[in-house]
Amino acid sequence: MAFEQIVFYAFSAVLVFSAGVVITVRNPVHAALFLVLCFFSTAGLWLLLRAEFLAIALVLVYVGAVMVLFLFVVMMLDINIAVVRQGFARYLAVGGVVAILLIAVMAMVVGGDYFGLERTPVPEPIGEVSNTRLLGLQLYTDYVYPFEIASVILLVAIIAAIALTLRRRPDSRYQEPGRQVEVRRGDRVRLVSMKSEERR
Amino acid sequence: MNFETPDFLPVVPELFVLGMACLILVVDLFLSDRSRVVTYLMSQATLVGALVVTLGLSSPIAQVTMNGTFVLDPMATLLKSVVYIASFVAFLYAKDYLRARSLFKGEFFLLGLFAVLGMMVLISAHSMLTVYLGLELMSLSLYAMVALQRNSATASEAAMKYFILGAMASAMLLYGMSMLYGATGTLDLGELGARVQGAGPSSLVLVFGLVFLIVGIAFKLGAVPFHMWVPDVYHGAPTAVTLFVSSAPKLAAFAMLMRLLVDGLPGLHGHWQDMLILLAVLSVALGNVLAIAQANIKRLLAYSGISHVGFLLMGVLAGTPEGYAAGMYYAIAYVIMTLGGFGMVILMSRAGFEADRLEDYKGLNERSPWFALMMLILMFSMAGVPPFLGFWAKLAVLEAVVSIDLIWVAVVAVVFSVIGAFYYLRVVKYMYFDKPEDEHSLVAGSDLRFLLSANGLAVLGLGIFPGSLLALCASAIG
Amino acid sequence: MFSELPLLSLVIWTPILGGLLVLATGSHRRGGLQAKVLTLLVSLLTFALSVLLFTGFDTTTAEMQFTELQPWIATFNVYYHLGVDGISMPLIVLTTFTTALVVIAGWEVIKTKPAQYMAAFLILEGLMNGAFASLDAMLFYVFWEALLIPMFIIIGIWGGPNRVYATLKFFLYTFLGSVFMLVALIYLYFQTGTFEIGDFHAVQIGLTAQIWLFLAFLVAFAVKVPMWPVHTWLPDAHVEAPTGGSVILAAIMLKLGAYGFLRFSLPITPDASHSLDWLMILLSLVAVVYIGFVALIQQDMKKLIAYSSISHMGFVTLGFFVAFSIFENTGSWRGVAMGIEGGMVQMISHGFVSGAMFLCVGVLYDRLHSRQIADYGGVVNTMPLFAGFMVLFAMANAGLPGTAGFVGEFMVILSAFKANFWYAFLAATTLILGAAYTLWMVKRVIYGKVVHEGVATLKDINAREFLFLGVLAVAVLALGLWPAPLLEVMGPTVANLVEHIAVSKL
Amino acid sequence: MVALSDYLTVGAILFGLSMAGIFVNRKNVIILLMCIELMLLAVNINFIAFSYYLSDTAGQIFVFFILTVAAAEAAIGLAILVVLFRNRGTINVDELGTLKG
Amino acid sequence: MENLEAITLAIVLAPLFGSVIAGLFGGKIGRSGAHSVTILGVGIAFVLSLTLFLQALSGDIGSINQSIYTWMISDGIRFEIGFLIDRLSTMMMVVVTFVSLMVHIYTVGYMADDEHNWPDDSLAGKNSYQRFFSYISLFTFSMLMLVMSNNFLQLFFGWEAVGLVSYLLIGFWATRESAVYANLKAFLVNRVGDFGFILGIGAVLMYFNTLDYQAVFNTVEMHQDVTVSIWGDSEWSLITVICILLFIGAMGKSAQVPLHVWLPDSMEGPTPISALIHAATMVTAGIFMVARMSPLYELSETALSMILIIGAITAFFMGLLGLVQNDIKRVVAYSTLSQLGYMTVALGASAYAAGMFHLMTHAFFKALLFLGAGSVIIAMHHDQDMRNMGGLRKYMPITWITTLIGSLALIGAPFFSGFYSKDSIIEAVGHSQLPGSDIAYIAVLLGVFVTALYSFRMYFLVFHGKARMDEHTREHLHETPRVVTWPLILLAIPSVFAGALFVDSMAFGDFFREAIVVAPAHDTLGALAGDFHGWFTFGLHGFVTAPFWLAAAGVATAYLLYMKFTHVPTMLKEKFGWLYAILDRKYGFDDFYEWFFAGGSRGIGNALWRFGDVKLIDGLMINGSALAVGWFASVMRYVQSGYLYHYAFAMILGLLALFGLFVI
Repeated sequence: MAFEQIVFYAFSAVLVFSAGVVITVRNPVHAALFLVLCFFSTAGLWLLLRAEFLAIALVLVYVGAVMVLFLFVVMMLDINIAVVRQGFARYLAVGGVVAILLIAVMAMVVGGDYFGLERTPVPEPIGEVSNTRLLGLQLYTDYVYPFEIASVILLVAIIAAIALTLRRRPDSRYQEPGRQVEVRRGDRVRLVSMKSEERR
Repeated sequence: MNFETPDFLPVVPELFVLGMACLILVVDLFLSDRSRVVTYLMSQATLVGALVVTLGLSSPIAQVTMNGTFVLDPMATLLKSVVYIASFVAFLYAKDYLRARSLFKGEFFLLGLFAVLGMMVLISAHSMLTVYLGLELMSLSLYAMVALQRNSATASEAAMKYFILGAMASAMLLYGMSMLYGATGTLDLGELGARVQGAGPSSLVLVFGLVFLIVGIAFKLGAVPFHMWVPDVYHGAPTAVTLFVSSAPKLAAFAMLMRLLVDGLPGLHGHWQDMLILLAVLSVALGNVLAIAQANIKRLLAYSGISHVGFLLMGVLAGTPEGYAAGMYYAIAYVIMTLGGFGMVILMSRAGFEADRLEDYKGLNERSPWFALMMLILMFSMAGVPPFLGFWAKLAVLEAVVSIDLIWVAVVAVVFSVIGAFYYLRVVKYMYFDKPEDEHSLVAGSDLRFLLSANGLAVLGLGIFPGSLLALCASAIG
Repeated sequence: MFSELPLLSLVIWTPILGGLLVLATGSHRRGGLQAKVLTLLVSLLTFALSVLLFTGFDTTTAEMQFTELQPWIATFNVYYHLGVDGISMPLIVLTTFTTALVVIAGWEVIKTKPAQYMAAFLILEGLMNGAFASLDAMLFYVFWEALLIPMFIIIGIWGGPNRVYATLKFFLYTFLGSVFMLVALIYLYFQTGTFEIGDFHAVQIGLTAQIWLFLAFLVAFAVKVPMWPVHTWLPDAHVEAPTGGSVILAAIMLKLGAYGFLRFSLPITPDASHSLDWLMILLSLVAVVYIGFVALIQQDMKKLIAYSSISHMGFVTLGFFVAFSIFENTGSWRGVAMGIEGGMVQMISHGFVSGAMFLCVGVLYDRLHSRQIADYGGVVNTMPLFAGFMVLFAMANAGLPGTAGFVGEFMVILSAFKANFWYAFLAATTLILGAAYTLWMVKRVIYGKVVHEGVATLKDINAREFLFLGVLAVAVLALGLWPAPLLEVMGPTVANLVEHIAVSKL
Repeated sequence: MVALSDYLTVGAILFGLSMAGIFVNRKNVIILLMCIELMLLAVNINFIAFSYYLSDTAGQIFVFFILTVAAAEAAIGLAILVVLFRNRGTINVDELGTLKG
Repeated sequence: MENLEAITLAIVLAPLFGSVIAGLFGGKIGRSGAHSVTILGVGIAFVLSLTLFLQALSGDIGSINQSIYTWMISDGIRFEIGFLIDRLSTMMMVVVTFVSLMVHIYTVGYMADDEHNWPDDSLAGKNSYQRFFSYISLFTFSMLMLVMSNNFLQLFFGWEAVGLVSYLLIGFWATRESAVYANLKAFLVNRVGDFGFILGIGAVLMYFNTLDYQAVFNTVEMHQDVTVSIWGDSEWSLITVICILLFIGAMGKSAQVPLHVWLPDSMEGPTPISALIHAATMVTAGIFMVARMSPLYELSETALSMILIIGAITAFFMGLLGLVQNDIKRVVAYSTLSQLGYMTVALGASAYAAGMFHLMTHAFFKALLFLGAGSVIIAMHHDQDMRNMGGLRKYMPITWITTLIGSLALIGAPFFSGFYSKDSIIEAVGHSQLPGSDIAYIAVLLGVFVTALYSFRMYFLVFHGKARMDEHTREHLHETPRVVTWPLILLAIPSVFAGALFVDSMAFGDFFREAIVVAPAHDTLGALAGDFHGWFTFGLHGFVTAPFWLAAAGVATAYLLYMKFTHVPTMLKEKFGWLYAILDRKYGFDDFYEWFFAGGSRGIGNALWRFGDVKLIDGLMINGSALAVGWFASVMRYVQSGYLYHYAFAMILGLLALFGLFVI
C-alpha cells in the first residue's frame, strides 16, 4: 500500500468517524469540535488532491472563523445539554438504515464502475503552477461575475445578521450628547408666577 | 493567459440593481423612521428603472457573456420584467402592512432588492456556478426576510425550517452539479448540453446527478415531496413576506428549471420527463387534497401553490417549445394570482389582526362588494374556471401534455383540479354566503386598493384576452 | 336592416355588460328599484334582439347563420366564432325569454342585494347565449364553464337553508364533468389543429379514440343533462335554489348538456355513439322509469319537479340516441330525424313547463315559505287562479296533448318504437308515471279541503305573477297546438345532422 | 494509487451521514447547521476530486464559492437561530412544531 | 261543398268559443251570460251537425277528408289536424252535440245552487257555475275533435282532452276528498290505456309512415302479412299488435275490465257530467275508435277474440256489481259499464254497426237515466242513497215516467230503442264464429237478466214502495224545475224511438257505408240481415226470444225481491255472505290496484330513492368520495407534522424514491 493510500485511508477514516460523532453526540460543543476534526481531515484529503489553497482556506475560514462562530453561539445561547431521550435508538436505527441505503445507492454509482482508475486515471501533474495563483488568475478574470455575486452574498449575510440580531432594548437608556448640548434653559425650567396667598 | 474584457452591456440591469441597492443601503442609514418612505420609494424606483433598462436591452437573440456565465435571451428579459413588476406590486402591498407592525424598515426592501438581484442572476445564469450563486443570493435574502419580524415566534420558526431545508436542498443540488461536472468536465450549461448529448456510457452518472438536481429544483418550486417547507413558511412569515416569497421567486425557480434541464440537459429529456411527471402528479394531487383541510388562508394558498407547481411542471415536462411557453405562462399567471391572493389577505388585515383565518372572510360581500368580487375572480381563476387567467394557464399546460400523448396525466390533473376547486369555492362561500362576523371597515391605502383592483381586473382581462401574454411567452421561448 | 347587426354578439354582450352596469348601480337606492328596472329593460332588449334572430332566420338551410368570426387567441388557434343553426337558435330565444320572465318573477321577492341578484341573472343569460352561439369549441367551453359562477352565486346567496351543500355539489359535479370534455377538446385540437367545431365534425378518428372522446363528452354532458346516475346534484340544487335559479337551471342549463350531445358527441364521434348507443338508451330509459318512481314519493315540491326534469331529459337523450337502433332495426335512416327533433322539442317544451312549474312552487313558497307538499292542501279554495295555472302546467308536465309537454314525448316515443318496441314501451311508462307523480302532487297541494290557517289566508296571484304565469301558459299551449314553426326551424339542420352521422368516420 | 471513486465514496458516505444526521438529531438545531456544513463538505470533496482527476480548475473555483457561500449561510443560519432562541427560549427541534397541518 | 269546411270548423269552434268565453270571462258575463253563450255554442254545433248528418243521410256528401292545418312536419311525415266527415262521424257528432245540449240545459237547473265559489279578492272571481259550463263546452269541443278526426294524432288529442275535462269535472267539487281521489284515479287508469294507445300509434307510424286514417286504411292490405317480434323469437302479426295496443287505449277510455275501476268512482262529479261524459259520450270513445279502425281490426281475429272476451266479461260481471250498490248513481254507472261491455262484444263480433247503434241508443237512454237520477238527487237534497228513497213517483211524475222509459230501453224491452240495438248485438254474437264467441254469447244473455234485475231494483227502490226519507226531505219533495225536466223529456223521445228508426239502416243496412269495413268471413250482421224484415217484425219477434224472457224474469225478480218479499235480499245477503262480500268489494280490483300498483310503485320509488339515490349514489359515491378525500386530507395533515426531521425525512425518501424509480 502506497503512502498516499495510507494517508488517504487514515484521513478518510478520521473524517467518517468524526462525522458520525457529530451527528450522534449529545453535547453541541463536542459536535462542533468533532466538526473541526472533520474539516482538518478533509483539508488533508484536499492536499492529496493538490488543492493546497482550498485546503488552507478551509482550515483558516472554517475552523478559524465559522466554527468559532458556532461555538460562540452555542456558548452564548447557554443551551442545556440534551438528555438522551427514549426512542433515540429507534431514530438512530431508522436513520442508520436510511443512511446505509442512501450511501449504498450513491456508492454504487460513484464506485469503481464509473470512476475507477481504468476510467479516470490519475492525471499527470501539469507543470509547476501554483494552485493559489491559478485560482487567483481565474477568479479575477473568467469568474469575475460570480465573484461579484459572492461578494453580494456576503453583504446580504452581513445585512441579514445585523438586521436579525441587532436590537435596541426598549428599556435601555442612552446618552445623546448632541441633545444634551442643545438643551436650553427654557427646556428644563419653567418660571411660574403665582398669586400670593391671601392672608386671612 | 489572455483575457478579454467581457461585454458588460447585457449585465447592466444587474449592475444597476446592485448599485441602487448599495446606494439605498447607505441612504437608509441616514433616514429617520419617519422618512423611511424614501427607502421604499427608492426601491420602487430601482425596480422601475431596472424594468426600463431590461426592456431597453432586450434583443431577440441570446447573448452569452462573462465567460459563459451569463446569458441574456428573450426568456430572461420576460422573466426579469415580470420579477420586477411582481416585486413592485409586492412592495406596494407590503408597505402598509409593514408599517402597521413597525416592520417598515430599510432591511425589508434591501433584502428584497438583493433577492431580486439573486433572481436576476438565476434567470440569466448560463453556468452551474451562477445558478448556484443566484439561488443562494435569493434564498439567503428570503431566509432573512422570513425571520425579519423578530418578535414573532412563528416567523422565526418558519425561517428556521426554511433555512435548514433550503440549505439541505442546496447541498443536494450541489451534489448533483458535482456529478454533472465530474461526468462532463464543464460548468457551462451550453457546453454541458453539448457534452451530455454525446455521453453515452456514463449516462447512469448523469441521471444520478440529475436526480439531485431535480430535488434541488423541486424544493425551490415547492413540488411534492419536497414541498414541506411551503405551508409552514407561508403561514409563519409575515404576510408581506409571504406575498413576496410566493411570487417572484417562483419565476426564478422556473428559470432555474429551464436553465438546468432545458438548456443544460436536453439530452436527458426522457429521464427528467419521467421524474417531472411523478413530481407533477404528486404535487397536483397532494397540494389540492391537503388544501381542503386548511382553515388558514395562507396555508391554503400555500397548498394551492403546490398544486399550481404541479401544473407548471406539466408544461415543462412536455419538452416542446409550446410546453416551455406553457410552463412560463403558467408561472406568470400563478404569480399574478398569488399576488392578488395574498394582497387580499393584506387588505383585510390591520394592526393586531392578521385576517389569515378563512372565517375572517365571512361576509366580505357585505363589507366590500368590490373586493369580494376581486377575491372571487382570483379564487375562480386559481380554480381554473374560465374566463379567468388561470384557466388559460391550465389549458396551455394541458395542451402541452396532451400533445405528447400523456393524456392520463392531463386527466389526473383535471380531476384533482376539481377537488381543488372545492377549497377555492369555500373561500367564495365564506365571502358571499355567510354573514360577516367582523364589522370593521377595511383599512388600506388608496394605492393598495387601486393596485389590488388592477390586479384582480388583470386576472379577468388577461382571461378574456389571453392572446398577448401567451404570444409573449411563446416568443420568449423562441 | 337588422341583419347588418352582429346580432349574436349583441345577445351575448348586451346582458353581460348590462349586468355589470346593474352591479355598479348597486342595491342601495329604493330597494334596488333602479337596478331592477334596468335589468328588466336589458332583458327585454335582449329578448327583442333574439326575436330578430328568430325572424331573420332562414329556415331552408342547415348552414350556420348570423356568423361572426374574429381571431381571438392566435397561439391556440382559437377564434371568436359565433353562429346559429336550427339547433341552437331556438335555445337562445328560450334563454332570453326565460330570463325576462325570471327577472319579473324575482321583482318583489328578492329582498337582499337585489342588484347583485339581477346582475347575476343577466350575466348568466349572456353566458348561456354565448355557449349556444359558439362555433369554436374553446369559446364554447369558456362560456360553458363561466356560467357556473353566477349560478353558484345565485344558489349560494339567495338559496335555502342547505344552500351551501347544494351549490357546492352543483358546481363540483358539473365542473368534474366538464374538465373531461376539456381534455377531449384538447385532444381534438391536436387532431385538427383548430378548435373549430366544424372541423371537429369533419375529422376522421379511429374507433378507440372515438370511444374515449365520447365517454369524455358523455361525462360532461350527462352531468349537465343530468342523466342517471350522475343526477343527484339536480334535486339538491333545485330545492335550495331561489325560484329564479331553479327556473334557469331547469329551463336552460340542463339543455346545455343535451345541446352538447347534438353539437359534439353525435357528429364528432358517430361511430362511438353507434357502438355505445345501448348505454345511452339504457341510461335514458333508467332516467325515465327509475326517476319516475323516485319522483313519485318526493315530499318536497321542488324536489319532485327536479326529479321530473331528470325524467323528461331522459326523453331528450333517448330521442338523440335511438338513431342507430332505428337504422339497425329498419335499415334506413328514416325516423331518426324525428327522434332528434323530438328530443329538441322536448328541450324547448321542458324549458317552458319546468320553468312554469318552478315558478308555481315559487309563488307558493313566497307566501308560506314551505315547499313541503304536506304543508299545503286545498290551495284551490284560496288561490283559484293560481290553481288553474298550476293544473295547466302540471298537465303539460304530464305530457297532455295540446300542451308543449306532449310534442317531444310523442315524437320520441314514436321514433323509439322504430328502434325497438321495448324502448317505446319503457319510455311510454312516463305517460303513467309522469301523470302519477305530477297529479298526485297537484291533488295533495291544490285540491281537497283547506288544511290549515296558513292556506286559508293565502292571497291569490297578483298581476305580476299573473303576467309571467300567463305568458308561460300561452307559450305552453302555443307550442303544444302548433309546433310546426319550431320544427320548420330545426328541420334542415337535423336532416343535415342525420346525414352526417349516417356516414361512418372509420 | 487512490482512485477517483475512493474520494467520491468518501464524499458519498459523508453526504449520507450528514443527511441522516438531519433527521436523527431531534434535540438541537445547531447540530443541524453542522450537518449542513458536512453536506457541503462532501460536495466540496467531490468537486475537488473531479477537478483533480479532470485536470480542470473550474471545480476548485466552484469549491471556493461554495466555501464563501457556506460561510454566509452559516452566519444567517446562526442569526436565525439566535432570533429563534430569543423568541422561544429553546432551540429544541422537538419543540419547533407550532406550524403544522 | 264550398262551405263545408266552414261548417265543420264552426261545429268544433262554437263550443270552444263558448267555453273560452265562459271560462275566461265568467266573472264579467255572469251566470246567465255563461250558460247562454255555452248553450248557444253547443246549440249551433248541434244544429250544424244535424244538418251535416241529414246531408250525409241524403247522400249529398260522401266521405270528406280535409285538413285544417299542419300541426308539424317531422322527418318528412306530415302531422295534420283535419276532419274526416262521413256517416260514422256525423252520427257521433249528432249524438254528442244532442246529449251535450241536453246536459247544458239540464245543468242550468242542476247547478243553480252550487255554492262552491272562490274568495272575493281572487282574480278568478265567483265563477264556479260559469266554470262548469266552460268545462262541459270544452268537453264538447274535445269530443267533437275526437270523433271528427281524420288521423291518429288528433284522435289522441281529443282522447286526452276529454280525459282532461273528465279529470277536471270529476274533481269539480275539489274540496271533497273522495272527488279528488276519484279524478286522479280516473286520469291515471286512463293513462294506462293511453300507454297502450300511444304505442299502437307508434306501431302505425313505424309501418305506415303516416298517421292519416285514409292513407293507413288504403295500404293496410300490404301489411297484412308483416310480422314483428316483440319478445324472443315469437312472431306476431303486425296488425294484431297494433289492434291490441289500440284496444288497450279503448279499454281505458271505455272502462273495460280490468281498466274499469275509475268509472264508478267518477260518479263523484256532478251528475250532468256523469250523464254526458261517463255515460253517453266519452266512455264510448273507445267503441267509436275501434269501429273507426274496423279496416284494421278485420284483419286480426286474435284481436277481435280478445275484444269479444273482454267485452263479455265486462258486460256480465260489471252488471252483477250493480246489484249490490246502494248509491243511485253507482247503479247507473255499473249499468254503463255493463252496456259498454255489450258494445265491445259487438265490436268483437265484427258487428261494428250494431255496436255503434247501441252506442247511440245507449247515449240517449243512459243520459236520460243519469239525468233522471240527477233529478232525484236534486229533489233529495243531494242524498244519493237509494235506501233513503222510495215512493217518489207521487212527487216527481215526469222524472218517474222518463226514468221508467229509460229503464225499459236499458233492459231491452221490445220496441224501445235499447231493444233493437241490444238484440242485434246478441244475435250477432250468436252468429260469430270467433274463438270465445260461445262464452260471450252466454255472458251477454245472462247479462240481460242481470241488467233487468238491477235496473228495476233501482226503479222499484226509488219510485215505489215506502218513502224512507226523513221528514224534512219529504216535506220538500217536489218535481224539479223545467230546465231539468225538459231535457229528460227530450231525451226520452229518442230513447223510445231511435231504435225503431235506425235499426233498419244502421244495424242491418249499409248505413255507415265505407266508414266501416267488415270482412265477409266475419259479417255477422250481414248474415242476420237476411232474416230482418223491418223494425216492427223485429220488435214482435223480440217477444219470443230468450233475451226478452230473461229480461222479463229479471224485472219479475226485482219486483218480487224489492216490492213483495223485501226481507229476502237481506236474507240472501246473509246467506251468501261470501258472494256479497266479493261483489261489495267489486271483485277486489280496487283493493288490489291500490295495494299493488299505487302501493307498489310508492314502495319501488321509496326503495329506489332511499337506497339508490340517497344511499348509493349520494351517500356512497358522491359524499363518500368527498369524505374519502377529506379523510385522506386529514391523514396527510399528520405527515405535515411541523417537525423538521419529518420534513427532512420526506425529502430523503423522495430522493430515494427517485433513485429507485429512475436510476436503478
